[in-house]
Amino acid sequence: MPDAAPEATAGPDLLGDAELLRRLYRQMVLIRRFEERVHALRQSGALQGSAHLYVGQESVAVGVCARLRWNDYVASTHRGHGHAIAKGVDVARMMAELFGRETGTNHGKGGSMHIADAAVGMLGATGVVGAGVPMALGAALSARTRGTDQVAVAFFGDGAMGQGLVYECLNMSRIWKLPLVFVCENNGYAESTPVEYALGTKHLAGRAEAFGVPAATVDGQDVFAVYGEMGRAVARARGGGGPSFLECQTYRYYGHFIGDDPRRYRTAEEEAYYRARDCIERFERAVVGRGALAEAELRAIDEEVGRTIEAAVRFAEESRPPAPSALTTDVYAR
Amino acid sequence: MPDAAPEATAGPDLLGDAELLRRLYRQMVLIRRFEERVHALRQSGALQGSAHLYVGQESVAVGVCARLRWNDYVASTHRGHGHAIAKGVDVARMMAELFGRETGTNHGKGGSMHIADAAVGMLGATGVVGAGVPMALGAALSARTRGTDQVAVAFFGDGAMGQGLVYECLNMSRIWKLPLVFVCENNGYAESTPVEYALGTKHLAGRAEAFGVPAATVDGQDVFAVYGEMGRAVARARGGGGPSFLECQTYRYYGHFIGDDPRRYRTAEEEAYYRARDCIERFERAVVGRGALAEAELRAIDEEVGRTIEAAVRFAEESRPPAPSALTTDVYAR
Amino acid sequence: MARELLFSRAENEALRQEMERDPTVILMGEDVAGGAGRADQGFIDAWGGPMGATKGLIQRFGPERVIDTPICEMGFIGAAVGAAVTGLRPVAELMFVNFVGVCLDPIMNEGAFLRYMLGGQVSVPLVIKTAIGATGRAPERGGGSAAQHSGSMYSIFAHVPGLKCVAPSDPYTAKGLLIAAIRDDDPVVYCSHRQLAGTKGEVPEAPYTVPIGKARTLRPGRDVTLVGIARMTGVCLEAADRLAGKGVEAEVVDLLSLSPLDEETLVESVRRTGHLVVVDEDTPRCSVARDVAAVIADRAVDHLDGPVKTVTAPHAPVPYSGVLEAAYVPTPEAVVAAALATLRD
Amino acid sequence: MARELLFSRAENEALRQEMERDPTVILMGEDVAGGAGRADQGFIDAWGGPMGATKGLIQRFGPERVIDTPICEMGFIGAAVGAAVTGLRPVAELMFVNFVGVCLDPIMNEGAFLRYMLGGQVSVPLVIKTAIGATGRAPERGGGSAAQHSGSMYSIFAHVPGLKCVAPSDPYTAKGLLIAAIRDDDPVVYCSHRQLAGTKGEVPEAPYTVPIGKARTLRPGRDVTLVGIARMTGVCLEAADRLAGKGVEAEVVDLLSLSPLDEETLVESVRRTGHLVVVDEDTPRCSVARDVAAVIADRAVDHLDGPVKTVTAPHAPVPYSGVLEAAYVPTPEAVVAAALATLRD
Ligand SMILES: Cc1ncc(C[n+]2csc(CCOP(=O)(O)OP(=O)(O)O)c2C)c(N)n1
Ligand SMILES: Cc1ncc(C[n+]2csc(CCOP(=O)(O)OP(=O)(O)O)c2C)c(N)n1
Ligand SMILES: [Mg+2]
Ligand SMILES: [Mg+2]
Repeated sequence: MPDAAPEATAGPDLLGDAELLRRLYRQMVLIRRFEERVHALRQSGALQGSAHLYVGQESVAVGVCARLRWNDYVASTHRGHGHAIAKGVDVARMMAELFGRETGTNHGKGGSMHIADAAVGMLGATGVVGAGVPMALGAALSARTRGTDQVAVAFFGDGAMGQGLVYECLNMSRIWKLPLVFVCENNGYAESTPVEYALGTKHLAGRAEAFGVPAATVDGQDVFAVYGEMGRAVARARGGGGPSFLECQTYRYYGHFIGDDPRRYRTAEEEAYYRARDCIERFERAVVGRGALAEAELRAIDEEVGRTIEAAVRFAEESRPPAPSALTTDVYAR
Repeated sequence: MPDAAPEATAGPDLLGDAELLRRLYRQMVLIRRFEERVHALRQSGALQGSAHLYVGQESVAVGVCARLRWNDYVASTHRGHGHAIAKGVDVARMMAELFGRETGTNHGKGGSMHIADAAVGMLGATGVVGAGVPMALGAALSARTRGTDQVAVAFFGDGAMGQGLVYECLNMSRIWKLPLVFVCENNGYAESTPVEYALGTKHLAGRAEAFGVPAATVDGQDVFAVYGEMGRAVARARGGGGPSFLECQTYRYYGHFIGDDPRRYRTAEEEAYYRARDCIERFERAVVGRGALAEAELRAIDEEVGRTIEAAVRFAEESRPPAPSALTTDVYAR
Repeated sequence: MARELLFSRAENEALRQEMERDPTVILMGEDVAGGAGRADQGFIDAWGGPMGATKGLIQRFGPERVIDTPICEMGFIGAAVGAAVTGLRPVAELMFVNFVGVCLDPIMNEGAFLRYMLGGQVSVPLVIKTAIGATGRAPERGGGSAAQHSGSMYSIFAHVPGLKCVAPSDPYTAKGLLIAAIRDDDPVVYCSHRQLAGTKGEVPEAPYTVPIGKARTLRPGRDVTLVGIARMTGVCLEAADRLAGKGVEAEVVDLLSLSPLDEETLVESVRRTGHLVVVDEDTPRCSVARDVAAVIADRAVDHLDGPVKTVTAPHAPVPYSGVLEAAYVPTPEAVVAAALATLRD
Repeated sequence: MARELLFSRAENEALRQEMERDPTVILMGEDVAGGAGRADQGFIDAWGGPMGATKGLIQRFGPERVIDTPICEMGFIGAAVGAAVTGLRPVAELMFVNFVGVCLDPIMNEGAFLRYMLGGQVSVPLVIKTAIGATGRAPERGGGSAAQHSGSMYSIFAHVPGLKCVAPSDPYTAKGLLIAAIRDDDPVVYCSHRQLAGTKGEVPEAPYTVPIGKARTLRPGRDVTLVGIARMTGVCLEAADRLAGKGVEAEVVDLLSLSPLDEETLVESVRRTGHLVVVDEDTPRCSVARDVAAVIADRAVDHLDGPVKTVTAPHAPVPYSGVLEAAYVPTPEAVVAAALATLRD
C-alpha cells in the first residue's frame, strides 16, 4: 500500500492564478483549524453537543464551492462544517452555534448538524442521511422556475447511497434536466460500515450513470481534480445541460463523531495511505514546489487563519446563550 | 406500427410438455375471464370497490409463477389479481373478497388491493406503490435464515421504479445474495404517466445491472419468453446465486382502475399494436399451429374456466358479509 | 342567487386564482396534469389530479408550474421543501394521506422543523394537499378502498410542531382554507375528505381566505357542544337535528383548523353548554378528538356537567367490506347517543 | 444483594437471552455489529449498536442473525415485516425515533395493518427498537443533538392501530419489556430513552417479561396521580418527593405501555385521588399525555376535583442549545407546580 502519493494535478492555468490558489489554500486550512479547535474543545470538556468532523476531506468542499457563486445553493450533511466554511459562512458565527449561543448562525437552535446561512446559499446541513439531496433538487427547480441561472449542489456521503431517496432525486434531476450537481463524498465508511459491504462496491459513479446522469470519479484529496471536474459540472448545469454526479474518493481522519475510535474498524495502514495523500500537504508541495506561491505566503495565511479561529472561539465564548423566550419562537413564521 | 406480431417463442422442449401447456393456457384464460367478469360486474353496478385490472399482462404472472413451488413467496401490487390466480389462490374466495364477504380470502377486510393467501405463499398485494418489494426481500431473507431453499418474487410496475425503495432493495438483495427475483411489469404507464416521461427511458433493466443484479428484458406478452427467463432466475436464486431482475414489457388493456378511460393518454394505434400481440392469442397460434395441443382441448379449457368463474360469482353472491364484530377483530394477534 | 360549486371545483378555483395572483405558486404531484410528455400527441391534462381538482391548470400555467412527478413522494415533497425555502410556494399533492408513510421525513424533519433549526432564517411556505377518509360506498355490493387508501391520520400532522393542518367541511371552507394555506408562510397540510369532493355549496367567485387557526360555530345551542372535523361536521349537524327532536339544543362547532387549535372558541362553547362530544373519523388514540377533550379537561373542567365524549373510528385499520366500512365511520346515531350520555344526569 | 445492571446492558441481556431461546429471533440495523465484511481483518462488532446495546451479539450468533444493514430504513424495516410474516421474529433497530420519517410506511401501512388487511391470516412478530429523548447535556457548554435526533414522537405509534408501543423507565422494565416485545406476536415499538441508557438498577438474571398493556404504580398516594413515561417517571418520583415536603401525597404511575393503554389502572387511581398530572417529554398536541387526560375526562369525570394537567415539552422542535434544551424538557418543578394547580381549590 505505501506507494508514493501522487502529485496534485494543478495545470499551468491554475498555477498561474495566485489569487485562486491563495483562496483554495486558506479555505482548506480554515476548515482544518476550525475542526481541530472544535476537537480540542470537545476533548477538554469545554464544548459539548453532537459533531462530526470533516478533517481529511477539505479539498472536496473547497474544490466544489470554489466553482460556485455566492447565491448558488448548497445542501449539506451531518458532516457539514467544511461545506459551510467553503460556501462562505462566517466561522465565528459557526463556532458560536456550536457553543449554542444567540450569536450563532442558527441562534443556537440548530448546532453542528444544521448550520445554515441563507444569505450565502447555505441551505443547511441535515441530520437525516440523504435528506439534503431533495432539498438541493428543489432549490435547482426553484432557480429554473424563477428564471435565474443559479446552480444547486447536494453533498452526501457513500452511506447515503443506501437510501432510495438519492435515486429518486437522480431520476427527477435527469427527467427535468435540473441545474444540480450531486457531490458524493465517498470516504469509505458510513459510521463503522465499509462502503464495499454496504453497497457491494467501492465505485459509485456507475449508479448515477444508469439514471442517465453524467458521472465522474475524482481523487477527492486533490483539490485541483475536484475543482476541474466541478467546473465541467457547473458549466453543464448553468448552461441548461442538466445534472452531474461527482464521486469524490476521500477519507475522514477522525472517527465518525467526536469520541468514536476509528481503529475499531479501520487499519493503521489504510489511514497512513490516505494521510500520505493529505490534501493540504499535496497542495503545498504542488504549489510551492512549482513556484506558484512562496512558502512564506502560505505561512502568513496559516497565521491569519490561526488568529481568525482564536477570535471565533473568543466570540463564541463571550456571546450570550439564547434568551429563554427563544424556546418557542421561530416555530412558525406567524 | 402495425408490423406483424411475432410468434410466441416456445421451443420444442416446451411444445412437448402438454401438461405444462394446458396449465399455462388455463391460468391465462382464468385470469382474463375473472377480470372481464369483474369488469362487467362493476359496470352493471353489482360490484363496488377499488380494483385495477390485469388484462393484457396475464403471460407475466403465469410465466413467472409457473416456475415457482407452492411454498415460494410472491409479493404483489395494487394490480394483483393475476399474480394471485397464477400463484394458486382460489378464484371463488377471491371473488368473495371483492364482494366484501366473510368467505373471501381476507374475510372481506382487504379487498382487491390486498388479496393474500399465506397457504400458497401469496403474501398479499399492497396498495402502496413499491411496498411489496421489501416484503419479498424479507421473505427471501427469512427463507435463507431458516435454511430452506424457498425463493421470493417481487412484482412491481414501471411506476414503482420511481420509488427509491426499489433501489434500496436491489442493493440489499445483492449484498446479501438473496434468493429474490424482481419482476418489473413495464406496461408503459403509471396511471396516465408514460414511463419515458417518469423515468426518462423505456428500458429499465440497466438500472438493476448498475446495482450488480443480473437483469434481462423480455417480451412480457410471450408466456414462453417469461417462463424461459424466469427459469434461469429461479435456478440462480435456488442455487444460492442471488437475485435477478426481469423486465417484462407488457400492456394493460383497460384503464388504470375501473372507470379510467385510457384513451385520454394512449393512442388507439398503440393499443392496437399490443392487442395484436395478445398473449393468449399468440400462445394459441403457437401451440395449435404447431400441433402441440388440439384446438378442442383449448375450447374445453375455456368452458371449464367459464364454469369456474360463474361458480365463483355465485359463491361470492351467496356468501354472507362479515359479522359486525369482525370490525375490531384481527387488529392484534392477542 | 349565490353561485354553487362542487367542493373539488372550489379547490380548483382556489389553485387557479392563487397561481394567477402569484407566479411563485407551483403545483407538483403524480398525474396532477397527466399524460405528461405527450403534449405533441395531443395528450395534455389527461388526468387532472385526484378528483380532478387540478384539471385545467396545466393548460393555463404550463408544465413548468404544473409538474407531473414520478412516483416518489419522499423525493418530490423533499424537493418542494427545497423550493419553498428558495422563493417558491409549492403545493404538493399527496394522493392519499396514508402515503405519509413514504414521506413523513420531508414533511416533519425538514419541512416543519427547518425554520426552527435554522433559528428563523427561512420560511417554508409549502402546502401538502391530501385526501382523507373512507369511501362510503354501498354496503352490500363490495367495499371501499381499504386500509391503505382510506385513513384520516391528521393527528400525526397536528402532533408535529412547525406544521399547520386544516380540514374543510364544505366547498366554501375548501376554497378559503386552500387559499389561506397557499398564502401562509408556514407548511400547511390541507386535508380534503374524499366524500366531500362531490358535494355542492355556495362559493364566492372572488378570492377569499378562511383564517387558519379559527373554528367556526355553525349552529348555536346551549345544552351540548358537538365538535366536527371535515365530513364529521355534517354528521354533527345531522345529529343536532335529531337531538332537537329530543329537546336537546346542540351547538355545532366546525373545527376547520386542526393545528393551530382554536382553544378559545372550544373553551368558550363548553363553558356555556357544560357538555362536549368531539366527532372524528380518525382512530381514537392520540387523536385530535382526544386532544380537544384534554384541552377542555384542563381549561373548562369546572364547567363540565358530564363526561367528555369522543366519537371516533375504532382502534382498527379501515376495512374493505362496505358493511364493515359503514360501521367504521361515526354516524349521527352514535353522536346522538354520545350526546345523551354526556347529559345523562 | 441483587444484581445491578446498566439499562443498556439489560437490553443487551434481553436480546441475548431471547436469541438463545429462539433461533428465529434476528437483529437488523445500521452498525448493530459494525465493521461489517471485515471479519477477516479482525474487525468484528466494531460498534455494537446505539449505546452499545447490541455489542457482543454477533460473536455469539453470527452475521446471519445479527445483520448490519446499509442505511435504508424503509427497505430494511420493510424487509423485517416480510421476514416476520414468513417465520422469523426480527428486531429492527431504528437509530433515533425521528428517523420514523423515512420508514413510517412499513411500520404502519404494512407492519401494523397487514394482519387486519389479510383478515387475520398472518401475524407480524416484529420489534422496532428505537432511541427517544433529549440529551440532557450541560447547559452552558454547547448543546445536545437538536431537532432531528432528540424527539420522542411515540404518539405517532400509539395512534396507529395494530401497533403496540412500550417505553421502559429503568433497567428492570427495559429487560422485561424488551423480552415481552420479542415474544409478542404483534409489531411492538420499543422506545429506549437515551438518558436512561447509562442508569443502573436491579435486574434479575433469568429471563422474565414485564407485561405489555400494564402500567405500574411505583408510589402510592391519595392526593394526586402523577403519570410518567420513560425518563419522566423519574421526574414524577422526584416531584412526588418534593410534594411530600409540602404535605401532598402523590401517587406515581409509570405508564410503560403507551399502546395498549392500561386505562383501568389510570381510572382507578384518579377515582381515588381526584387529581391528575400526566408528564410526557413529547410535544403536547395529540400526545399520549393528552390521550390519557381525555380517557380520564370521559371515564372519571365525576371524581375529578380540579383541572387535568399535562406537563409536556412545548409545541416546538427540540433546540440544540443546552440552555434551551434544559428548558424544553419537563422538570420536577414544573410537575410540582402542575400538581399544585390541580389541587388549587
Ligand atoms: C436516516 C438516517 N439513518 C441513520 C442515521 C445515523 N447516521 C448518521 S451519519 C451515518 C453514516 C453516514 O455515512 P455517510 O453518508 O457515508 O457520511 P459520512 O459520515 O461518512 O460523512 C448514519 C448511519 C441518520 N442520521 N439518518
Ligand atoms: C406511494 C404511492 N403513491 C401513489 C400511489 C397511487 N398509485 C396507485 S397505482 C399508481 C401507478 C402505479 O404504476 P405502475 O407501478 O407502473 O403499476 P401499474 O398500475 O402500471 O400496474 C399510483 C401512482 C400509491 N398507491 N402509492
Ligand atoms: Mg461515508
Ligand atoms: Mg405501469
